Amino acid sequence: RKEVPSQGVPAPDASVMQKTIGVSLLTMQHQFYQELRSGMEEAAKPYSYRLLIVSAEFDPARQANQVDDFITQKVDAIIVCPCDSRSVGASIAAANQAKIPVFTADIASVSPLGKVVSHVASDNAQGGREAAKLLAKALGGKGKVAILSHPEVASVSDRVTGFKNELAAHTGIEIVAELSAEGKRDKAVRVMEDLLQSHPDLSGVFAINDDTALGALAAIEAAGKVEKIRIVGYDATPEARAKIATKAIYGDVVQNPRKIGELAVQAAHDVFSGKIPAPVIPVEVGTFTGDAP
Amino acid sequence: MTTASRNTLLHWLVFARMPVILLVLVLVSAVLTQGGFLQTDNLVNVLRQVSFEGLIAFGMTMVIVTGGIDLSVGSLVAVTGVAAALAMQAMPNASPTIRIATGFLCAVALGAGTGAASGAMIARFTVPPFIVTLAAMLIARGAAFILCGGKPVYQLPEELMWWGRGFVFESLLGRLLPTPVLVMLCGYVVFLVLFTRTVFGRSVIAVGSNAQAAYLAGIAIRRVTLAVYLLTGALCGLAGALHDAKLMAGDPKVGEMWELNVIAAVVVGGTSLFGGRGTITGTLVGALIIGVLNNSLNLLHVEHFWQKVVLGIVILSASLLDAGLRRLGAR
Amino acid sequence: MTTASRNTLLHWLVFARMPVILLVLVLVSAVLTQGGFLQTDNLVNVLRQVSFEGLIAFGMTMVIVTGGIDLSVGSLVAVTGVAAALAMQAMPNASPTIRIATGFLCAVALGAGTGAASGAMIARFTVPPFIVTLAAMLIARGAAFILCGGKPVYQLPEELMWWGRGFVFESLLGRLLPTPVLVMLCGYVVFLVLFTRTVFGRSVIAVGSNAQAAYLAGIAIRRVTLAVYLLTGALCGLAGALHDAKLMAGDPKVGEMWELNVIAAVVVGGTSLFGGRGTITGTLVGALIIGVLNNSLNLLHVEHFWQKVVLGIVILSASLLDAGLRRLGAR
Amino acid sequence: MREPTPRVQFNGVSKHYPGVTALDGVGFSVAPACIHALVGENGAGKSTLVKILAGAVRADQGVIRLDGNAVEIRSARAASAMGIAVVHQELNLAADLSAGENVFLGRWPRGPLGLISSRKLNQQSRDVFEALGVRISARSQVGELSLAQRQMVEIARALSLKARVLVLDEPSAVLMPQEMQALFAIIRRLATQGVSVIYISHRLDEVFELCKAVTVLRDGRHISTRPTDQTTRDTLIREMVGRPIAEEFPQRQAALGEVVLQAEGLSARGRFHDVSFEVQSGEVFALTGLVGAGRSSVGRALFGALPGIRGGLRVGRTRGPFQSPREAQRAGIAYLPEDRRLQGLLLERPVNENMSLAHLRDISTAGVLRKRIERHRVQQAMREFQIKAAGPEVLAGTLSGGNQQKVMIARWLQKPYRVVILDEPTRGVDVGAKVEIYTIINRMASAGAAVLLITSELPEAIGMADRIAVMANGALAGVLDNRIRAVTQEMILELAIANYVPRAASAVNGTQPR
Ligand SMILES: Nc1ncnc2c1ncn2[C@@H]1O[C@H](COP(=O)(O)OP(=O)(O)OP(=O)(O)O)[C@@H](O)[C@H]1O
Ligand SMILES: Nc1ncnc2c1ncn2[C@@H]1O[C@H](COP(=O)(O)OP(=O)(O)OP(=O)(O)O)[C@@H](O)[C@H]1O
Ligand SMILES: [Mg+2]
Ligand SMILES: [Mg+2]
Repeated sequence: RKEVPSQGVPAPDASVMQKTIGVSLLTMQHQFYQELRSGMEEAAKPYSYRLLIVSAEFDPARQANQVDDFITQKVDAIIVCPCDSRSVGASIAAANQAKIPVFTADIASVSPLGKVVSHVASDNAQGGREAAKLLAKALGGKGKVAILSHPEVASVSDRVTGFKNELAAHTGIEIVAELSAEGKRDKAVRVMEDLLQSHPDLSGVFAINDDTALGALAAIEAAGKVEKIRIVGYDATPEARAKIATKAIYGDVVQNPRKIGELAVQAAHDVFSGKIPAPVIPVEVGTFTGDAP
Repeated sequence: MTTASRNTLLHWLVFARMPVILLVLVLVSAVLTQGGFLQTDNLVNVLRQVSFEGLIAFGMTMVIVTGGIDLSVGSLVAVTGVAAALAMQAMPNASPTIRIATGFLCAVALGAGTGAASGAMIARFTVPPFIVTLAAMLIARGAAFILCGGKPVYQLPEELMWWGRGFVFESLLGRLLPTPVLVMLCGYVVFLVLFTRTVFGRSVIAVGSNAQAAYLAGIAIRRVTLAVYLLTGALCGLAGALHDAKLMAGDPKVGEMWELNVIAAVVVGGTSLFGGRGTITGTLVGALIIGVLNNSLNLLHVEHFWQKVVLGIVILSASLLDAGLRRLGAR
Repeated sequence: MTTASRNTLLHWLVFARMPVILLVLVLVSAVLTQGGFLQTDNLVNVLRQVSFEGLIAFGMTMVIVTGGIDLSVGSLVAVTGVAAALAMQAMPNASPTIRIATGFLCAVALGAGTGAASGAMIARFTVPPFIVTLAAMLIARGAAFILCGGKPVYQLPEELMWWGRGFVFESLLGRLLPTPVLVMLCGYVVFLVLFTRTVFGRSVIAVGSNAQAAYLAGIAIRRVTLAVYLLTGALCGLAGALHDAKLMAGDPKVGEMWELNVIAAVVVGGTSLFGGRGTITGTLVGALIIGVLNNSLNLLHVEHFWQKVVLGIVILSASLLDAGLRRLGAR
Repeated sequence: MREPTPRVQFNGVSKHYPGVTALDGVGFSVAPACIHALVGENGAGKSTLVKILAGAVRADQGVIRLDGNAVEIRSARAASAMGIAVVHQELNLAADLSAGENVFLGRWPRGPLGLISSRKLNQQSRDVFEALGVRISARSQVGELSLAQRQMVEIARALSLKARVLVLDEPSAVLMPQEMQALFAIIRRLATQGVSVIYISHRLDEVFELCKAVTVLRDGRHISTRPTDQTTRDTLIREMVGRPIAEEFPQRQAALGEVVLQAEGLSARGRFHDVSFEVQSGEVFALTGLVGAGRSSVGRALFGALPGIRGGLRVGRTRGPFQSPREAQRAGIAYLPEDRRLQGLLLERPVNENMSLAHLRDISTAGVLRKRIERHRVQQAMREFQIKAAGPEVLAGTLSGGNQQKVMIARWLQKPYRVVILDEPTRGVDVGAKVEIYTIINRMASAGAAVLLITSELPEAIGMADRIAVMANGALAGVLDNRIRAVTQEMILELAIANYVPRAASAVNGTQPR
């Protein structure tokens, strides 16, 4: 059991045998991952790869089981959106041992265990910095802001870190609160309601995803403070875009989940056809403010 | 102090121990937040936050008094909310009033229907309530996502917003009485009367206290059991529609962990999980205690991970205090 | 068929109804997956997946038989796992065996300690178990995150991996008996003996069937109550350390919703939430039923949202079947 | 026309349980306006018959006719619709509701708007209680009533139903003569109003005093039905048991030793106060008194099962009061509680577990049970007490009432104790088994135990005890020396009642609204 896992890339196989790819998502409840999934499905179609898509719903234990399932089923490749960048390592190592190539999407593995063929993601830290820039612009460089976070999720931690780092450069802006809304809309309403009480002079909110942003907006609208508080969200779902169009939300950081999904499958395809994909495949993040580009 | 007056005070303390605990919490919160907690705005806010789970907790009280449990409430809020939103979306040309009414009706009917189905399974086939409602929880949550394809349903009639965020008699009272709070208070009164003053309420207690005795006395225990789940389901539907109004969207993700919060409110309010014993007022107080706690933790910006710890410790202390006072009374 | 032999068959069916239901599930899965389910690899896999929650479920059975409940198990797995990982990390220069032993010891001691604290509160101050363990669940989860600063602890001794992913007697048996499965089976035997053959087990049942009667028969009901929570906590610690070995990291996020799964396994296994009735073997079967279900849903690539629905429906059908067979037997 | 149509007619009624035939083709009839006794050994099938009539259990075979019409009684609801009211042997009360609410369980009187009217409820239940001559506040929680008080609530419920057929399954097992007389008066009045009453009791005196006809069941079969004036006590016993019974209260050699149980000024708030007595080794000391007088509370207090006890207590050399039953048991006290279902049995567990419960340590080594020893002991006890059950694995809840009581007694008699407290030990036990129990009590006393016999059955106290203490209002009203069997029922009642009237309201209705 101590044998060093090989690179995990099997010999090129040009036969028309149908390939199966196992996918373990972080969650399927969020639209980001629903989009990411559609991207994968679209990319798999031309090659008629079979995708086995399951979701760990934030539980690293369940994700480990799902990867075990894939290994038992002898899939040809595994794509993981890790629940955690550290504890996913052992599962990757197990797949390595079974000589199944592993790819990560959205969240990277930083564990010393296991080798990943490539990692496809938009840079969450950069996304956080973009969010900070947006908010700073919206506030004209000064004001009090709150972060609605979800610290249990690794990608969110990265976003928040990026956000804070960038905001440190804007000395006029002060972060007065950081509370968790667990990425959920109903929870976000409540937390925002409470924040409005403790900080009547709040002028900006960074919400780590659009569910959080829309929940915060519901509370802000109810308090009649839409004019006074700028919200920056993340992901730009259609619903958020509609709110950005009415200026209720100032802007969003845009990832391209579809693209991430497509590229992940593409990387697997590369391996199947004997190519070696780049170890890191970045996907640009952008911003969306509804203004004409 | 004379013994008699001390005894009276003690009795009063024991009798009113839950409100007293609530009061202590309120005072501590007020001091820690330097009065911020006590501002009218914030008190209104707490009430509004409590109103959804509080409403459901009244039904849950009855379920628990019969000796049952309902784990499906959170999922029911989600699926009824989605259904209501879809219904409202499905008729974009009807008058807003009709759309809203249809939405509420759909939600309540779906909630009541699901509750009745669970209740029937529990009452008729004696499957444990835990299992039936766990299954209902899974099915309803799945259905919520399937119904809307995983995407929240938005673009609802503007007039709906009043139900979730508006205030009753705003011109008269100002922003004092949020609509959901009024709904919850109405629910409180209705369930208080239902539970304490009607044959149905008394039958609920009898069933939970001694089902055999109730049966032998000719009480239709199956019908009573079915009814409590039906009522709870209907309340979930109402809460689901109201929650749509609050978010202005039907979101299949809402309501996660609500079952635990609701049950906690009921149990903190003094209802026994073994059935037979419980009060609607206790549940209201229990819901308020949990609401006040959550609110002041946020007001104080307690760190997320610490919030859990503090919440746990406070719940525990409140229960220990409760147990202590009860014991004092039993002396 | 003669009446007698039909009756024997019926009795056997009723007596062994849980295994029968499991068997039906297995057969259906085998057919639907065209035998894929029945491959040795997959069966081993199912067992391994079941082993963690199964282990805890044995303790939970005792808790539930006393009429209690333990909501804190999932969080306890997390916090003990983190603690074990930190302990192992804290002594990088010690021999791996010592590091691993210390890790396991820490986890089990922490789990047992927390369990004992909850148990003491329940037994001594008669606070409802639901409340105490809900608080423990919150506190333990918060503590897990605080202990490790929110980031999983990794870089554990390599030798640890065998405990989570290795196989026992691999040279002899091949990859047939995963280490955690062996641990679970040992747990099964120990708890089976404890529950059915010892004074302690009898006392647990007595406390759950009629606490007052047990008390009046001179049984130390407080000590018994405390002990069942302590044992369950210790099992959580064991599971937490094993889980570290599986992930090669102590992750504060693991174990969410485990309490529901564990309780479901116990209840599906025929233990009554009202206490007094339950079996360890039933729990094992219950855990397997839920494990088989989850596995075959994945093998069949049932869509995520539909999985919940199907899971709910199958749990419900199994319970209805169970209730039906029980009724047949009661005739 | 010789006889009117029977009010109730059983015809070939049978009921089988796995391993037991509870009823085997039972047939007899009960005339209108007749008080009809139903007697038989423990497990003879009396309660099963009652449950069938009450709609709680379905018969396997047979027909029941009411006023000549064959009826099918599908549920308890249906039974009450047909005018059948039943007091079951085991209490069926909702402990979380008040006494009044239990009297009108499911039939709560309503006021305007269809809401329950507590005023009417309390008024009407007070009337029923008054007619029964019991002092129970309509508002007190049933969970806080003493056993006999609960029994009265149950009876009150049946009486308030205004039924055509009233069935009473051992209503008198915990009642004192005074309460019994009040009950009898009501029953007689109802009979003159045309109600048929089926009355089950193991006290044959009552049968002759109250009933016009008597039916004997044995092993689920009908043995005989006769007018009471055409049979005798001995005939009945022979028909019930299959053999005559020698002597109701067996003799014992009194060899009193040192004082082993000494209570000095024991008090428990709201239950009893300033109770002092001594019991010597080898002595049977009876404790009696009216309903709610506090007898059972004294027993519980001695056994460490009642918190907040003040005063002095000594058992042998050990000083009390004890903090828990465990401690009391260690000091050498055995205790048989009065309410077997609430305080004694694990109804959903087999007989053997129930029997071993108090002595798990004695049948185990290092905490592991020696099942062989257990089985041996249990089988022996089942034989000795003639417990009628298919085997030691049978659930205790399925035994007949009297057999459950025997299981309870067997639990505590597996080894010698210094002090034995027996609260209503013969409650629901048939005449044959009673003698067995008395013999055992005597044997324990002869072996040096101090026996505290708490009982409502005055003949039992007089026939068994060396001294009889009478409680009233939570205090000892007096102790009568009975060593020459000179105490009469009147002497006891005088003590019990003399102190009863003046302070009644406060102590007896311990749970008056504040
Ligand atoms: N639910 C049941 N399951 C199995 N056996 C039962 C059940 N109910 C009663 N029996 C059996 O039926 C027989 C008759 O019981 P029943 O209660 O009618 O006796 P009884 O005449 O009322 O006796 P007692 O004087 O002791 O109350 C007993 O052997 C009893 O064990
Ligand atoms: N759990 C309780 N809580 C409050 N009061 C109680 C409780 N149990 C008994 N009492 C009250 O204490 C008094 C004495 O009860 P106890 O059971 O000792 O009487 P008893 O003499 O044995 O009467 P009985 O013949 O009715 O059994 C009664 O008035 C009763 O109402
Ligand atoms: Mg009987
Ligand atoms: Mg008594």
